[in-house]
Amino acid sequence: MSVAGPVDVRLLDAGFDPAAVLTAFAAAHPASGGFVSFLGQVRAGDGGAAVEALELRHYTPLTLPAMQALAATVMARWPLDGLLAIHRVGAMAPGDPIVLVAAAARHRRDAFAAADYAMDHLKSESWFWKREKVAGAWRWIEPRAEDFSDLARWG
Amino acid sequence: MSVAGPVDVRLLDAGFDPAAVLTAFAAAHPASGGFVSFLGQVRAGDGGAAVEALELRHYTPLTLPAMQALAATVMARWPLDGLLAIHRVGAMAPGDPIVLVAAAARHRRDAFAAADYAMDHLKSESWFWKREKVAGAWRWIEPRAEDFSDLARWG
Amino acid sequence: MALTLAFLGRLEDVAGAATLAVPTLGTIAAIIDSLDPALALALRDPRVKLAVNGVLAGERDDLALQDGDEIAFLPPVSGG
Amino acid sequence: MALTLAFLGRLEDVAGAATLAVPTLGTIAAIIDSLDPALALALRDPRVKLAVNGVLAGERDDLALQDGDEIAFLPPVSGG
Repeated sequence: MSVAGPVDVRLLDAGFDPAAVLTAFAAAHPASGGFVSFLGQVRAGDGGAAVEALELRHYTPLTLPAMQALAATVMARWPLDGLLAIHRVGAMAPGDPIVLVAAAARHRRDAFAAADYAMDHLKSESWFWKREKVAGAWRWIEPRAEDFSDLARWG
Repeated sequence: MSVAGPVDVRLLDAGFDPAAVLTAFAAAHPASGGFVSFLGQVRAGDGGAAVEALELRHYTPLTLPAMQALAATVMARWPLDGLLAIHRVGAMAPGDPIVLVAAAARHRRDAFAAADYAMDHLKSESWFWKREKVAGAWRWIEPRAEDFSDLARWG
Repeated sequence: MALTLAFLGRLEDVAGAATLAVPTLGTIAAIIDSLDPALALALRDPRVKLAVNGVLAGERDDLALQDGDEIAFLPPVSGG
Repeated sequence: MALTLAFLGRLEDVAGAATLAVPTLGTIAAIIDSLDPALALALRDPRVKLAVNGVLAGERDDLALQDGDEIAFLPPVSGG
């Protein structure tokens, strides 16, 4: 899977291979010494709380444009060589990748901060709605207070 | 490349495939929702400062045991499902992976903090000595002031 | 002609459909009043945001609407 | 019998070798004094740490040394 330019933002309705994407991302930025990535995958869950399936919905006119705007903000805030943000929509099973964010930078701290910031904002400000199937029943996931406190860290 | 238990620390004298390692790491921790990784690779460098080769030396009685002790500290400090730390030694070329750290956790913030902490300590406190070949001449790399200020963040 | 209402997230369950075609009443308030009371209540949750033709709308009750517009009701997000 | 001195990082360049066998003098200070002055100076850099038989040594001049011991001189690290 090739990487498109310094900023690569994608909304995918089918599965993807995070390892292949990261390999391509690292290869696309040979001048970068450090790559920080976050991968979110569907949690297997425990016993009675086992997640059988997860679905993410989006709103076409808003979701991808907002991700692109977030990526532009991140690129402007830290000196990065590249930024990658891939988000799944649709139905997923435990173990499936949901989101992959990666930042390439000369300096490690910039890559960590950029990936961290991007994830905080993807989690709490992006146009996704998530529902999980547990014990045969679907339930919509509400935003967590933690997501807002994570966001508040960035001022 | 399989992953050995919750804590997997390796010192390698030959190249490795970060993507394959991360795939195995994610698969080994199905209950984790979030994975943060840092990959450091040999920078290509620019023009006259182009790095032709890099060598990392270690001291066998200290280097791997100290990495294992660091991993134990990180596991004790954050609620993680798994921690991976792989460090190359020997001769490397531009583009080669040098270090890979990955943390698996239920909660994203724990994975970010753990990987960040592990890298700060690997950079500034681990028993590695690095030299680079630039314009045909080898030079030893001195620690950077930045490495110590990064470390001071953790109190 | 008519307006299209789009219900995101859990609002789709309340509405019983992802989209709904309604007559072109002049304001959002009038449209919401014309709906099933349970749905109207859910749409009036102050956390629900609106987009008209894909653009977030700041004020909700006094937008001027035209035939063919799509009004999306966006409950709090829960992504990633 | 003798002691082995191990020189890490740039100290290897100064010493001209990764390891050096030296007679078992009683203390680190005596051993360093017996070496080439340029090497002795580099080893006395306060940032250089010592390990004896793979264990970091806090005090540098008054260690009791025995035949077969390995003394490693560790300059500031620069890893990752």
